[in-house]
Amino acid sequence: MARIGVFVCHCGTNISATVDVKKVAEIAKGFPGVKFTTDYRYMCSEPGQDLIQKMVKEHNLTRIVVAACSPSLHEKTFRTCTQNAGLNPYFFEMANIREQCSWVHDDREEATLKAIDIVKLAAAKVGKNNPLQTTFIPVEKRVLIIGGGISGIQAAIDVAFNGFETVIVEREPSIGGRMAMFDKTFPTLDCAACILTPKMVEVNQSDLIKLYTYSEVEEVSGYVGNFKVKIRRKARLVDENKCNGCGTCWQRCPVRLPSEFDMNLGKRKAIYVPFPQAVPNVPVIDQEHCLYINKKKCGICKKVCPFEAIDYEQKDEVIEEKFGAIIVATGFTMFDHSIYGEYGYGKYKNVTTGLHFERMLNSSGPTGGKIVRPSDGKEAKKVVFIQCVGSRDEARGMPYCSRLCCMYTAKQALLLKEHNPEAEAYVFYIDIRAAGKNYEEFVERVQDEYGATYLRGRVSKIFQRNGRLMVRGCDTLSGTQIEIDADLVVLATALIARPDAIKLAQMLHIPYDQNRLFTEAHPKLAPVETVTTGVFLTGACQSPKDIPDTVATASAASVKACGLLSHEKLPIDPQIARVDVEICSGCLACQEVCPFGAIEKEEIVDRVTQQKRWVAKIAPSLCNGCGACNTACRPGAIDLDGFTEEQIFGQIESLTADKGDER
Amino acid sequence: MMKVAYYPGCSLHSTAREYDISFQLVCRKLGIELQEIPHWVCCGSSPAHVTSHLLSIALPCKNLILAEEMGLDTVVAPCAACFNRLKIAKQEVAEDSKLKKEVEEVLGKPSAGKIEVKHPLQVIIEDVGLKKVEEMARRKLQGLRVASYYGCLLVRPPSVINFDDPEDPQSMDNLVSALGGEALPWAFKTECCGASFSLSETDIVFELSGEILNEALEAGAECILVACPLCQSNLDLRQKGIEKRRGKKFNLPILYFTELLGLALGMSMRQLGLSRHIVNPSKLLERKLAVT
Amino acid sequence: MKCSIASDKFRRKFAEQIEEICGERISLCYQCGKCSAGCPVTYAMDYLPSQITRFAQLGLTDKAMKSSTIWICASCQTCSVRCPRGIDLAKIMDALRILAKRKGIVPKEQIAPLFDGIFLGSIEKYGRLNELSLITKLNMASGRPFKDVSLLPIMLKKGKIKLKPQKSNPGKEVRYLMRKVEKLESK
Amino acid sequence: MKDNRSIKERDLGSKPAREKVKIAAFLCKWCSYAGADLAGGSRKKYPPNVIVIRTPCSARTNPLFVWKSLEKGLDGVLVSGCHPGECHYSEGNYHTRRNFAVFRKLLEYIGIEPERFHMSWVSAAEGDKWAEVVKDVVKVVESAGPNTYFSKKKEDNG
Ligand SMILES: Cc1cc2nc3c(=O)[nH]c(=O)nc-3n(C[C@H](O)[C@H](O)[C@H](O)COP(=O)(O)OP(=O)(O)OC[C@H]3O[C@@H](n4cnc5c(N)ncnc54)[C@H](O)[C@@H]3O)c2cc1C
Ligand SMILES: Cc1cc2nc3c(=O)[nH]c(=O)nc-3n(C[C@H](O)[C@H](O)[C@H](O)COP(=O)(O)OP(=O)(O)OC[C@H]3O[C@@H](n4cnc5c(N)ncnc54)[C@H](O)[C@@H]3O)c2cc1C
Ligand code: SF4
Ligand code: SF4
Ligand code: SF4
Ligand code: SF4
Ligand code: SF4
Ligand code: SF4
Ligand code: SF4
Ligand code: SF4
Repeated sequence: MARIGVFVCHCGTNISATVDVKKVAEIAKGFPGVKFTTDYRYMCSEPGQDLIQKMVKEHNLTRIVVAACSPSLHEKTFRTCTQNAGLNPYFFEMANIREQCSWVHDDREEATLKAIDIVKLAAAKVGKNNPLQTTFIPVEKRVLIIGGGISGIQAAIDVAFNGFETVIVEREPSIGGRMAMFDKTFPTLDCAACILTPKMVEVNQSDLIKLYTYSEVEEVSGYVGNFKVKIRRKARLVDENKCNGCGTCWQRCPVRLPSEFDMNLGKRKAIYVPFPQAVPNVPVIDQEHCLYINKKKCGICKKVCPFEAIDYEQKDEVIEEKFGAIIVATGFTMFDHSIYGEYGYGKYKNVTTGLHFERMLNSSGPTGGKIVRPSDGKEAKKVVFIQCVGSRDEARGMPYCSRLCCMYTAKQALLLKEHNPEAEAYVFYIDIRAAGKNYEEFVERVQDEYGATYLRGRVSKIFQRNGRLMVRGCDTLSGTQIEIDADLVVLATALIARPDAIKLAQMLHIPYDQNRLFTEAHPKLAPVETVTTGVFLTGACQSPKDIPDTVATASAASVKACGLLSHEKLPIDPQIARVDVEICSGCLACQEVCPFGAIEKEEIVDRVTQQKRWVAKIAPSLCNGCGACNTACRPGAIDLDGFTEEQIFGQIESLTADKGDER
Repeated sequence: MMKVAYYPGCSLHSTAREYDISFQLVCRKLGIELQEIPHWVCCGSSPAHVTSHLLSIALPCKNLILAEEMGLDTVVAPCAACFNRLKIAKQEVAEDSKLKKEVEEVLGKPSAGKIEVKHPLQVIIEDVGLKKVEEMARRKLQGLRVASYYGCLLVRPPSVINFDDPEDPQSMDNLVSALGGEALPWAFKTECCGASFSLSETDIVFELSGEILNEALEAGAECILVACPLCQSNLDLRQKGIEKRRGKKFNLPILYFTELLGLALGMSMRQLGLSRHIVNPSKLLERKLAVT
Repeated sequence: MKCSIASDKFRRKFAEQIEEICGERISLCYQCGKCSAGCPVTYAMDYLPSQITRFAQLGLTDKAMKSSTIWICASCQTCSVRCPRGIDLAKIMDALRILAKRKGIVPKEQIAPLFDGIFLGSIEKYGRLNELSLITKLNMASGRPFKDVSLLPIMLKKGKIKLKPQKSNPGKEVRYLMRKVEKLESK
Repeated sequence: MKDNRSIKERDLGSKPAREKVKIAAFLCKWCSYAGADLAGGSRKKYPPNVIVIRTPCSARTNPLFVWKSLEKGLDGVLVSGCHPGECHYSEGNYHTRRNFAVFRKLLEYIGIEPERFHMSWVSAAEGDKWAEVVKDVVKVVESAGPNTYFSKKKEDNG
């Protein structure tokens, strides 16, 4: 039989002013199992904690109840104290008579009665606590980074700097992400390649960073410290070890295709590197369009390669590796504006997006840095930029503001003027959101120094007349409707989650919001963590971010990951579910509801029948102790330590124990 | 044989007789029996909805009840404005129980809920099908360059109408293509023609309809195809005035899609009442289709 | 001219009135101006459609109801189908017209409300529209007796206008119906 | 009238025992419990009739707990968790909603007043809302009066 001690705290007058603490202590003496009660001014103070330890010895107490503040404040304190008193730290319960009693009630008598009930609940529960041991698991000292954009690259460099090994898995043939497509970047206008390329090279040369490009994560199992990850390395048909990137092959390949990297404004070959500074500088063969693969013709690349690097027989390869932590850096994609009939359903060639414009600005891009009309290649002199396309549009787009399109539009208007001072730039905006360091100043410069014309209003219609685009907008500031005939329209389309975001989230057991953006553990205080311990977020996969924000979160995520890896072993909370295999019927209803995939089936030999049968098995390191399985299990085979059925039923009964009295 | 209730609306009995005539002829040919709703009343059009919301719902509802009392499950309304008002009334009553109660109080009858409201275009595209139309056609439109003009009320609001696209509708264009004509892509298919301002704010009609005629001409149209008597009247009746104000000749016949369909099905201009148009289409049609 | 903004309570009441009539919430509008950008008749309006919602939001009810905008609006719904907040502005225009008529602040120079009245008068009488009487009455009432007269001969010739009104029997029923609507609404 | 307090407890006060309902509330520790803490931190006042039982997640709250509470004579039960889509365990509260949708029907079926069972979604940031929820729930349960469903049954049977 448990011997319970109850310690009622005054918290100065925070509790004692409203709750008669002495009365509470007195009445608690009569609760089942309670052998000692007292009240004290400040339980969490050193003398208060000493008091507990002393009384445990003096009265042979085996369980402790502290009636004081919220467990979120001091549960940990008193667990440690309980442990120091020589008891199992889980032989302790807290009765919250401050936040949920003395602070919210005025009537002293009512508050005291309620406090008594609260202590009664805790006493009823603590007697049935199981001794729990914190367990430790070893840590695999490697980090997986999914996505090789600027966020993945920065994270890899930071993790490597801390001395840990990392692997970048990038879906495309080269790392670099969106940033590699740009010419210059706001607000400082440094050339994107100049600041990105050195980082890409650093990644390539680091001994601690392994690059799996043209690869994808296929399956993730395990848990923090011990993730097991299956990675598909798609067949490049080019041997990475032999190729030295001389380019002979793609110069000679006869197949010309639109280049995705160039937003279809330029061409690539069937064997190609997406852009000249690609890392690794090894081409891939586009199997869908290669003549040899499809018709067994051609085969030129193999013939001309001086290093015999071409291997048409290469197959996809799936490898499995172990990691201690995972950083998700999969970035974003662009909203498809072709849903807007009023903007021509994507039919007008000269209605382009910000990314098209970036490629045109780029001097190594498809137009050699000239701003042209895609319809006829003629120089575009009058350019209309439209902001917020697909953003801030609850009706048909995304409800949120994409955060950086105001800035990249300003940048593009500026660069247009720099490329061609004769050109005219018109920007339709609703609000200018330029809250970063030097951002407002930048936008001002674009208007003042570069003479871009800003018009406040959303555009309602774009249509074609005599080969020119007619843009029908409005300037609400002057109260006039405005029609502009333009050579080129550039839509600042919303940044949105990638189409496969949900698949990845499910693989990693991380939540996502209604916009399919990955959700951080806490928006302010844990912005790069997820609720799945060991999985971190960086960059635009979490919300639209510009490069400064992306790099900052990359460094933050790598600090968090390295922090985990710096431990030899990690503790796990023992308040988790456990299965009684005697009772388990093997229905696996529990498996269906577990949000963490912590339940697997296991074959056992039945004790009675000696037959083999299936039962549920819980992986302690994956279980987060939510208790969903517990509720789902009909035979009652699962229980949750710290919140067992017996404890909760006991609590309920304690609340009504004296009910018979009045009859 | 398909049997539907017919709600002609005020215009088809007056300014748009030829729409009435051609629609009825085409239906007969395609095996659709039209039964005019006995004692139907005006739908209230825009004067009702800018005066009293309840009235603007009650008037169409009255007609829906009359149609349902005929024991038919579909009512067809060729005027886009009537079609729009009937559909809106049906939906609003279905979604708003308070309104429904009020309407029933006014009408002294339970409101109709089952009957489906369709526009003739919908009947041709969805019920008859372009394939059948194509098979039955006896004349090809021989590359006649047609700008299809839908107006605003036929496809808006999409949540209520639920037919074709609100910005770039295609049903008439598909019909034209199926009949061998050239359906011109252009951007003013659903721009407003001035609609109900024909008599009150005629200047607005001159301006808006003028833009539409101009855009159609620029797109290379030889004629404009319409599916609404208000559109037709604004573009046809006011065309001379627009020409004068703009100092530009359009000479664009404004045809109902039922007329063009009738011609393709082998009917004559006289049968279809084409002489009633202000901008005379006979020269164009004689030249292009060799019809009389 | 300086305007003082109406009190919070007043504004809320006005917004509720509009919502009551047409089910639309003016507070949703964030003044992006897309409605005004696409409206085909802004050139003839004194204020942009988006300015009308702004007046309504600020409780500047007179400014909204006395504007020519609400009478010039052609109910084409271009604004409604494109609004990023899903606001059916055409319906709000209706609501403002209804409120203005109720309050009796219809500007004299506006012909559209005259037209509405005569139109409804016609269907009250005949159950259906009589175009000829509509045209003549409107011309008289708006002081433009000879407007469109030149079109009459050709319209008669082409059978576009009938001299005799088309009459449907339930003309009486429409009268009865309109009376009931009036009674219900005055409650 | 029935009073849910023990004799010993009632001795405490001089006030006459008045009709008072007692309600058990099952709160998930991440959201609603933290929301209730916040209500305390900001000194929001609400009636004392609700006694909180802390759970890891609303999904842990087995409908049987509610059943037991009512059977044992508590006058009302409240289950509260994170808002849909914000569950700490990503989807626990969806299970909760599903479980209790069925359970509510069952209560109705056997004739327990629907006023006795409540669900709410209160986030860690919604201290005010927690206070409001308690006020509302207490009011509604009070309208149903003391829970005599099971005690009557017992009397009927013996
Ligand atoms: C038009 C435009 C102009 C811009 N201009 C500027 C500017 O001037 N200054 C500025 O600061 N910011 C600018 N930005 C913002 C900038 O693009 C982003 O801040 C940055 O690209 C975010 O980097 P990221 O690594 O998070 O995402 P990304 O760049 O999208 O990189 C993600 C990478 O992950 C890979 N990936 C995705 N899914 C998977 C998967 N499942 N498995 C493996 N790999 C995957 C992708 O292939 C990609 O390489 C601009 C954005 C746009 C759209
Ligand atoms: C009115 C207002 C409301 C806000 N509301 C929100 C909100 O709702 N949500 C939100 O996310 N953000 C909010 N913020 C922003 C928030 O305050 C900041 O993000 C945050 O405080 C920044 O934290 P910090 O540690 O960088 O700086 P600080 O909070 O300023 O802390 C800096 C500390 O350094 C100490 N210090 C300074 N110099 C020295 C020195 N030389 N030696 C030793 N110590 C030094 C200071 O005493 C201080 O304690 C708000 C800001 C304001 C002004
Ligand atoms: S234990 Fe909690 S209630 Fe007691 S003194 Fe410390 S903070 Fe206050
Ligand atoms: S495959 Fe061969 S030819 Fe092509 S780049 Fe590599 S080494 Fe050069
Ligand atoms: S074999 Fe394929 S990739 Fe190689 S050169 Fe020919 S078409 Fe190009
Ligand atoms: S950042 Fe600017 S352009 Fe982009 S959605 Fe926000 S307000 Fe619109
Ligand atoms: S739900 Fe219960 S009985 Fe079914 S498999 Fe899980 S633990 Fe076993
Ligand atoms: S307690 Fe929650 S996390 Fe643990 S096994 Fe059960 S359902 Fe999964
Ligand atoms: S389009 Fe909609 S949100 Fe924008 S100003 Fe007009 S009514 Fe307001
Ligand atoms: S409905 Fe009225 S306000 Fe809206 S676009 Fe048409 S005319 Fe303009």
